[in-house]
Formats: sequence, structure tokens, C-alpha cells
Amino acid sequence: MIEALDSKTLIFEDVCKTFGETVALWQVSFALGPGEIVALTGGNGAGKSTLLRVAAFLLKPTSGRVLAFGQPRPTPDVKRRIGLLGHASFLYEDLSAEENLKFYAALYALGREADDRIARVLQEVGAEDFRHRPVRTLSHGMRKRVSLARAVLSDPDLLLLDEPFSGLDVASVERTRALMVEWRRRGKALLVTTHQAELLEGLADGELVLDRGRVRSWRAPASCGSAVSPPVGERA
Amino acid sequence: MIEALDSKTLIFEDVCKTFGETVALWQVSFALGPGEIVALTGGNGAGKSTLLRVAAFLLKPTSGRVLAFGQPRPTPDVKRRIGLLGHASFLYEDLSAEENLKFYAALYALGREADDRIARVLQEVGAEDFRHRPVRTLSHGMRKRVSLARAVLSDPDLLLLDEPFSGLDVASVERTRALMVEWRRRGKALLVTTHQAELLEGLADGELVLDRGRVRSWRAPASCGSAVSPPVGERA
Amino acid sequence: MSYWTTAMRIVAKDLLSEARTREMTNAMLFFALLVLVLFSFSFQPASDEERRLASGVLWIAFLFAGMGVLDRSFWRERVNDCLDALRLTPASASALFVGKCVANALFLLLAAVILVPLFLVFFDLSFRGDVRAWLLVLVLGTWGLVVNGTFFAAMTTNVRSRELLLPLLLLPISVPALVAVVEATAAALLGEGAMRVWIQVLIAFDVIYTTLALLLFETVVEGT
Amino acid sequence: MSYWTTAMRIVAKDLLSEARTREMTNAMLFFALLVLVLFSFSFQPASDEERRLASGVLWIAFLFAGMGVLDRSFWRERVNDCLDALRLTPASASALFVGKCVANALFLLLAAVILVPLFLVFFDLSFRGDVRAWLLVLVLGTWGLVVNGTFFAAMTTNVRSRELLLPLLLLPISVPALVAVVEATAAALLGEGAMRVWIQVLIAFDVIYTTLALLLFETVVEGT
Amino acid sequence: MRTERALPRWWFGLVGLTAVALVLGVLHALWFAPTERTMGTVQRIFYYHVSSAWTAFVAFFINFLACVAYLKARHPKWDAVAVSAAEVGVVFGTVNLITGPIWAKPVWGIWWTWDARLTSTLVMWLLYVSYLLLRQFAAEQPSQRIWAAAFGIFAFVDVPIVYLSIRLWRTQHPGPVIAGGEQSGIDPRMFLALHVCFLAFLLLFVVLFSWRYRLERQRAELAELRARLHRLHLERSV
Ligand code: HEM
Ligand SMILES: Nc1ncnc2c1ncn2[C@@H]1O[C@H](COP(=O)(O)OP(=O)(O)OP(=O)(O)O)[C@@H](O)[C@H]1O
Ligand SMILES: Nc1ncnc2c1ncn2[C@@H]1O[C@H](COP(=O)(O)OP(=O)(O)OP(=O)(O)O)[C@@H](O)[C@H]1O
Ligand SMILES: [Mg+2]
Ligand SMILES: [Mg+2]
Repeated sequence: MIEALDSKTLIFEDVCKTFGETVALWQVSFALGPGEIVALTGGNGAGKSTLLRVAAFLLKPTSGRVLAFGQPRPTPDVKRRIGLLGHASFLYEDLSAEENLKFYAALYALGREADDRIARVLQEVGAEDFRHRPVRTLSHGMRKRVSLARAVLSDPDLLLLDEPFSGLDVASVERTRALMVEWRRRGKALLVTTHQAELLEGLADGELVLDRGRVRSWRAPASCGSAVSPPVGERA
Repeated sequence: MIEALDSKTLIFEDVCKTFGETVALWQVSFALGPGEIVALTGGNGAGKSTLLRVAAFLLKPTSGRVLAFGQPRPTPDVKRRIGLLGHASFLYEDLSAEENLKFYAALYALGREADDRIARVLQEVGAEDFRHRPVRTLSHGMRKRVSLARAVLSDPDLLLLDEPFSGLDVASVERTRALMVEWRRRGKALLVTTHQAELLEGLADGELVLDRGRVRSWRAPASCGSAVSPPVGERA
Repeated sequence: MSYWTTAMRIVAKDLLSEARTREMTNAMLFFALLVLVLFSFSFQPASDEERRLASGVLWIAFLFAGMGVLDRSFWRERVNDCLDALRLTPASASALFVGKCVANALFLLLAAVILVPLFLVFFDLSFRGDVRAWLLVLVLGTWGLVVNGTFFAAMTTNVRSRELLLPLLLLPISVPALVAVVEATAAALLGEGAMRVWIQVLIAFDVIYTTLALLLFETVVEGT
Repeated sequence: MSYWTTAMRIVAKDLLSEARTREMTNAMLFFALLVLVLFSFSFQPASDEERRLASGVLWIAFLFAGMGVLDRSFWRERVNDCLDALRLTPASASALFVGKCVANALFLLLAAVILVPLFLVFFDLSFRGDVRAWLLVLVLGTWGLVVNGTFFAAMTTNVRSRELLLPLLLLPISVPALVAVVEATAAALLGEGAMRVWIQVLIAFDVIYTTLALLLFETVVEGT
Repeated sequence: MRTERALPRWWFGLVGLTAVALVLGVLHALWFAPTERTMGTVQRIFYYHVSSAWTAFVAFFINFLACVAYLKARHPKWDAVAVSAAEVGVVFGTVNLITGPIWAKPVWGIWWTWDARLTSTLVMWLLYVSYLLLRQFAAEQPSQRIWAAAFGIFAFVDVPIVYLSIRLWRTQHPGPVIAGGEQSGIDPRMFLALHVCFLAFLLLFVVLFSWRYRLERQRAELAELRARLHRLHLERSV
């Protein structure tokens, strides 16, 4: 069991996060390994976005432990290997899509490969046509595509995607799903929230269902089903 | 034909809207009558949100004519009868959901019925549990519900809903669809954009498909299919 | 719902937001302190000439606070596009305008309540002239600044280069009011010179620009 | 990517955004004009005492511009939660800090470039003292203000009542630097009094606080 | 983490000792010390004026050390030391700031002037008030203590400036009389009275500080218990 955990990309152990009286996460435990896609579902306010932000080390859990790539703290190397797509776009409104990506590429220290990567992710998400327009003039779905491009810019090994399909048109949804298959093939770990479960059907290897901060059910990816102790919700 | 048009809630006649170089709408014509739900679809950047904003008199078309309730200008009475749910939430972050609605209720001059209406819309969208929490602490879907409550607060006769389902959980989506059926029964006109066409299947009476600002296809609601001249896209 | 009720709802909402965050009140307290500390080193008004100057200093501090108020006042409406939502409601634009003006004027008068006593105590000044007349000057002056400021701020909210436009429009328009308040304050501090004429100037200024703003506001906002 | 390159990317990004919107530049131009207009009514510095005061007026205008710069500087990062995105990147927090400081300092120096000549011309002032020494004072003073301001602005970005907190922390910390710049400017304008000691104070101030800020920034930001 | 319920016995002994020292201080200041030649009786405020300033310096120095220790060790006890020292320090600072103007009015004819000593003292006081306010405003932030510690270190820079201000600049405020060099110096009985007062104030500081420290630790304990209770409650409701 220890060995299995060692090979995991992301591990949550009894993680709780409260905001004052509000319980956003309560004793959440699960693990995610390379080459696995886990769907994170649950109603509005279930704690999905909070979980992703905790996983990205943007929020500190109130208690419990989070390990990404075996590390409990966000070292520069760990940060480079995590990509987060959040509800907010993380984009500067006055800069163009490309300028935004160039800026982030510099912070991710992509160096000389930056231009290639930028061209590539822009093409992957289908944002080439409007790469030079300021973000403030883009439509909702166009921004979403650029945000996704930003999240995967550094070619991270752990992808945390918060409702990646919402706002995208049908063609983009298909393209994004194809990208996910490709990423899984390349051994990346994906944690994806969505309210459109059907879009992840046949794609997700495991599923984590939250209910008001608690784990309602946890279906571990088939390859390593027994690696993690059963979640609290099932124990009770 | 004239009579038929007279009874329409919303009429677009050859509407164009450009932002500098960008063409957001090009010669769009269609009409929407009471008790009809029209689905407005199209890819990202097709011009759906722009169309809704033009219909709500937030944007002036570059050319062409828009009539809502027979009026070309937004008189107070017309404004009271239009409800818009946009991409932005239209909510004040520091106020609670209820305080936001109270404020808007005053501006819509709801007077004594305000409290009843607020209680009712909060219950309809399922936002009762968090009515007293400041908007800034709400999750994405929770905000969306409050936004929807705000849009329908004045019980408008023309509802312009921009991706009402995105971000909502499954239960809320169902509730919202049920609401739409109810609204249609009560004779309201609905123009609804979405990228999840399946959610409007069996619900929408007509469909307007945009493609880079142009009308790709226009299926008028069955009851009055021939009321409007064929759209430009088909003429060309 | 009557015109006034609408206006008052706007005021109530702004006050409530402010009570939650206390952004402006605090920013003003800070401005007051900053001005005091900075001037205290180089300025101990002894002569009458310097007392005249104190009136300029007071109003400059006041105006800076005021610019902050106007800026934040419309920021609040721009977040989440709330301004669009306001334009969607049937509430008359000029009632919205009056509401915003009153809220801004209240914030500015609050700034005055903080600033003026601190000024008097720290710089060892006192009113040798008519204090009540000066309070009138304060209220009239504040209103004059706020009416124009709110008008142009609303007009330029969606203009790209509004940060430039707002002051460019506002400043020259406000000069008569500024001259009047500074001179009237100097007169009040020194106890000499005519305050009456400046009060008349201010009343004329307020009446003219309030009327113009009310008449034109609807047109200007709907124009978009 | 080296530390400096990261810092410079931040600077480049802020300058580019500014070039697009010209928000700050214009706000500053406005401040400068406002101060000039207001003071020109009541203030024609004839005596040396009044020249001392001019130095206070200049710096107060400058500081208001500075607060605006700091405010907007972090607004820019808060829109769309960009600050979170920065925290996601492996770039060292202190490099981000240095980048922000440099950008803010550049904006403030730009403000000075606009303000100072206008001041000199409108109030018929001239440097009787050493101009080059005064330029050094300007740069040192700007840096001192910006280092602390950026540090505390970053620290308090997510605090609810940050608008209150920032000035509360920043103001008392900056007083030594403020005194020094005001006194040094007075000395430069009057051509008497010691500038040297104030320059030393500023250097000490800058060195101490830059060191402290660099040492503590990572801790303070990552602590969240 | 378990704090004693009852106050320890040594603490009550300390309170008694402090009381005695304070009485001795009053006797020295008002009685044993000679009346100053030019200023007269008002000058006797000197003993409290200076003792309170020195005690405040000590308090702020302790705060500084505790802030550094907290950032190094991250143990909440250092944070408790820091906040207690700052709070009591502000109290003594306030005494100094009140006695100063009381003395100034009859001697200088004004309550206040903006010389280097007075300004820097006021700024020092403001800094530590800001420190306390920061803790209050950031109370719900997870990094509240880290921020407070950082600010404590930033703030301490001003303390030596206050001390050195009368040595570096020409001030309205009198120059150093203790440890000030050749021309300074005071009557030995004044010197004694000053040090008795200072000692009494130091003891008072220790009393207040230890009391406040205990309170802070108990508060932390209470918060911990509350959190645990909240947890139990939640576990039930699962
Ligand atoms: C008005 C506000 C005043 C403030 C804020 C103030 C502040 C201080 C402080 C902080 C100290 C202790 C620092 C040190 O020992 O170097 C001090 C010491 C002292 N103060 Fe004041 N003071 C004020 C007024 C006065 C006045 C009016 C007098 C007498 C005319 C006075 C006479 C002294 C003396 C003689 C010392 C001892 C200096 C030494 O030997 O170091 N102070 N004051
Ligand atoms: N900063 C915050 N302050 C207070 N409460 C918060 C904060 N962030 C989130 N919450 C609360 O935590 C709970 C979980 O929120 P979260 O955003 O994680 O939900 P979610 O599962 O992403 O929902 P959605 O599907 O609507 O996006 C909600 O009750 C929310 O109100
Ligand atoms: N304020 C604006 N300035 C410039 N261009 C704009 C502006 N608003 C919209 N556009 C452009 O108009 C076109 C239509 O945008 P719109 O937001 O209407 O698309 P949409 O159909 O709603 O797309 P989505 O599905 O992504 O929401 C896009 O190319 C967009 O970039
Ligand atoms: Mg979410
Ligand atoms: Mg859209």
C-alpha cells in the first residue's frame, strides 16, 4: 500500500477546510495517480472548487495533509508541474491572449521553448484566430479557451480543471475531451469538475462525489482501486 | 403578416452590430412572440451575448431596428417587462443575496409586493439557504442562481437568458427547465442561449443559429412560422 | 415607487456597502492624517497670509478625498457589470443620478467632519468669521463638486480612457466653485473679506449645474 | 529564468498594460493640475517660509499620486484573480516583489517628471540648492515609499478591510522618509540647510527596509 | 497546551513588590528629590516621563525579539509574548506621551511641537497601535501571526530613532541628561529618584505582561477547544 501511495501524483489525507462557520471540505481523502482522470462532482457549493484550490496550494487546509508529487509544500518544481483552470480567468484584461501567455511563460521559466509552447497551446484550444485581441473584447467562451491554454502552458503533470467545458461551444468541448485523452496517454493526472457528467463518461477512470464538503462516494481508478483507505463517508 | 408582427414581443429587423473591425451581428432578423421559447445557439463568439444585450437595449445596434413590445426605445414600462441574465452576475459583492434583491426590487418599483416576490424567486431558484451570505463568499453555481433570481425578479414578460444552465448542478438545471415551462405557460417570451442544445430539446419552440454574427438558420416557433421574412443567411 | 424613494435606495445601498467594508471612511481618515503629518513639518501658520494658505491646504486635502470617493463610487457599480443592471431597471436615470450624488456628498461631508477639526487643532487655527456661514459654504461647495463629478463619472464610465477624460472635463468646470470655497474659507478663518458674495456664487453654481445635470443625464446615459 | 528576468517581465507587463489604458499617467496628470489650480489662488510663494511650504505641497501631491499608483497596481492583479495565478507559478515571490516595486517606482518617477516642472513654473520657484543632489533625494525617497508600500499592499491584498489597513501600516513606517524628503526639498529650494544628512537618512531607510522586505516577503506571502 | 487555572503564587508576590516600589517611587519623585531650579515643581513629572519611555523601549525590544523568534520557530507562544509586550508597551508609551505635553505647556508655553523627538515618539506609538490593529483586522487570516511578526520587525526600526533623535538633531526637547556626555548630568538624588521610578515601572511591566501573556495563551486554548467542539459537532452530523 505504501508503495502504491508513493507513486501517486496527488494525495489528500483527511483534509478539512472551513471558512468561519461554513464547512467547505470535511475529512476528504483520496489519491490520484499518473495517467488517471478523476471526475469530481457534486452539487453547487459542494466544495469542488475549494478542493482544487487546496490541491493547487492556493489555500491551506484547516487540517489534514495534501501531498503533490510527494511534497507537502509548493516548491518551485511542484508548482511548475501543477496546472489549474479556475472559475476566474487569471487573465489580464488589457493584454492580448498572446501577451498574457508570453507573460506567464516567462514566469514558468519556459525560456526558449516559450514561443513554441504558446503557438501550440493556442492551436490546441482553438484560440489562434483571436490571439492578438485584448482579452477584454473576447466573448465568454473565447476567454475560457485562453484560460485553458494558460493552465496547460507549462505542460504540467497534474491538471486541475474546474468546469473546463462550461461556456465552450460543442466543437471546443470535443476538442478539449480529445486533449484530455491525449494527456492521459502521456501519463498526466487529471482532476476535473463538471456538472455535465455525460461529458466525462467513458473518459474518467475514477469519480469523487462531494456533498456539502463530505465525500459521498469515491470510486478509485480501476488500476489501483485498493491503494487508498475507504473514505470517511463510507466508513460511517 | 403585419398583424402577426404586432403581436410579437421582440422583433429584430436587419440588425447589425460591429465593434470596430469585429462584426458581432450582421443583418439579423427574427421575431419572438409570447409563450414561445427560442433557443439561440452558435459557436463561441457567434454573437449570442451581443444579440441579447442589443435586445435588452444595453447596446445600440449599428444599424437595423429592434422592437420590444412594439417599442423601439426602452421606456420604463418596457424595461420593467424585460429580464436579462448575462455572463456577469450583476450582483454587489459586499451585499447578501437578499440585500441585492431588495435593492433591485426597489429600482423595479415592486413596492409592497417586493418581499413576497423576493421570497418567491429565491425559493424558485433554490437560493434560500444562503440568502443572508455576502455574495463574495458564494460558490460559482450559487451566484448563478442568485443572478437568475435577479433577472426574473420583476416577473418580466420577455426573458433573455445567456447560458442559464452553465455552472448549475443537475438538480438546479432541472428546476430551471421546469421554471421555463411554467413561464411559457404563463405567456412569457424566452430567448435562451446555451451550448448544451440537449437541455432545450423538447422545450424550445424555435431556434436561431448564429455563425460569426450571421444567421445560419432560423426555425420560427411553429405557431407563426411564416411571420418573418427568411433570414439573410438563407437568402444568400 | 416615487423618484425620491429610488434615489434613497441608491443612497442606502451605498451606505450599506460602505458599512460592510468601510473602504472610503478609512481611506479618508488616512488622507487626513497624511496631510496633517506632511504639512506639520513645514507649516505653522502664524501670519494672516499663511492662514489664507491654510484654506487652500484644507480644500486640497478635501478634494483629494473627493476624487477618491468619486472613483470608488463608480467602481462599485462596475464590478460584475452592475451598472448595466441599473440601466436595465425602469428606475429613472435621473433618480439614480440624484441617489449617487447624495451618497457621494454624504461621504464627502463625512470627510469634512474628520478633516476640519483635525486641521483646526493641529495647525492652531480658529474661525474668526461666521462659522455657520462657513458650514453653508461647505455644503454648497461639496454639492457643486459632487454634481459635476458624478455627472462626468457616470458619463465616462464605459469610455476607455475615462481616467483621463473625467478630470479633463471636471476640472475646468469646477474652477468657479473652487475659487469660491477657497476664498470663503479664507474669509471665515481670517474674519475679514466678504463671504456673502462667494456664497452667492456657490448658490448660482449649484443651481445651474444641478439643473443642467438633471436635464441632460437621461440623454447622456441612454446614448450608449 | 533568472531572478532578474522574472522581475523585469513583471515590469514589462505593467508598463504594457499602462501603455494600453494610460490610467495612471492620466490620473497623475490630473492630480498635478488640480494641485496647481487650487494653490494658485491662494499661494504665490514670496517669502522663504512659503517656499518651505511649497516643498510640502509638492510632496503631498506626489504622495497622493503614489497612493493611487499602489492602489491600482494591486487592483490590476486582483481582477480575474491574477494574483492567484502568480502564486501558482514557480517564479520566486521576491522576484515578483522586486518587479512590482520597480514598476511602481517607475510610475511614481513619471509622476515626478510631470509634477515638478509644472510646480517650478507655476509657482515661480527655482532650485537655489543642488539640483543633482535633489534628484538623488527624489529617487531614494520614491524607492523608500514604494518598497514599504508594495510590501504591505501585497501582504494585505486579501484582507477584507485592506483599504484601511494599508495606510495604517504604511503611513507611520514612512514618516522618517517623508520628513527627510520634505526637508531635503526645502533645502534644495532655499539653497540653505543641510541636504547631506537627509540623504543619509534616506539611504539608511532604503537599505534597512529593502533588506527587511526581501528577507520577509516570501514568508509573508507564502504563509497564506 | 494546558494553562494553569489559578494565578501562580509568585505572581502575587510580584504584585506586592511592585506596589512597594511604586510607593517608593512616589516618595522619591515628590519628596526626596530636590526641586529643579528654573522649572520648579512641574519638573517632578520628569521621573514618570522618562521611566515610562524607557519601559516602553524595553517592551518594544521584547516585542522585536519575540517577532524574530516567532518567524524562526513558528511557536504560538512567541506570538503571545509579542502581542503582550506590544500592548503593555503602548500603555507605557501613552503615559510618556501624556506626561510630555503636561510638562511642555508650562515650560514651553505650547502643548506640542513637531521636533524630531516628539514626532518620532508619536510615530513609534502609532506604529505599535498599528501593530495591534493589524492583528485585529487580520484576525481571521491564516497568516495573521506571520504578518504581525513581520510588521513588528519593520516597526522596531523606529525605536532606536526615538532614542537617538535628541542626540542626532537639534530639538526643542531637552538633550540627554543621563549618559549624555560631558555637559549633561543631574543631581545624584534626582538620579536615584529616576532609577527607583524606572525600577517600579519595570516591575509593573512584568506584572502586566505576565498577566496579559497568560490571557493570550488561554484565549488560544479556548479557540482550540472551540474548534474541537465544532469538529465533534460536525462529525455527529455526518
Ligand atoms: C511633549 C511631548 C514629549 C514627548 C513625546 C517626550 C518624549 C520623551 C521620550 C520618548 C524620552 C525618553 C527617551 C530617552 O531617554 O532618550 C524623553 C526623555 C526626556 N524628556 Fe521628554 N518628551 C516630551 C516633552 C518633554 C518636555 C516638555 C521636557 C522638559 C522640558 C522633557 C524632558 C525630558 C528629559 C530631560 C528626558 C530625559 C532625557 C535623557 O536623559 O535621555 N520632555 N522624552
Ligand atoms: N472565500 C470564501 N469565504 C467563505 N465561504 C466560501 C469561500 N469560498 C467558498 N466558500 C463556501 O464554501 C463552500 C464550497 O464552495 P465551492 O466554491 O468549493 O463550491 P463548488 O463545489 O465549487 O460549487 P459550484 O458548483 O457552485 O462551483 C460554499 O458553501 C461556499 O459558499
Ligand atoms: N465590447 C466589445 N468590444 C469588442 N469586441 C467585442 C465586444 N463584445 C463582443 N465583441 C466581439 O463580438 C463577437 C461576439 O461576441 P459575443 O460575446 O456576442 O459572442 P457569444 O456568441 O456570446 O460567444 P460565447 O459563446 O463565447 O459566449 C466576438 O468576436 C467578440 O469578441
Ligand atoms: Mg466551483
Ligand atoms: Mg456569450
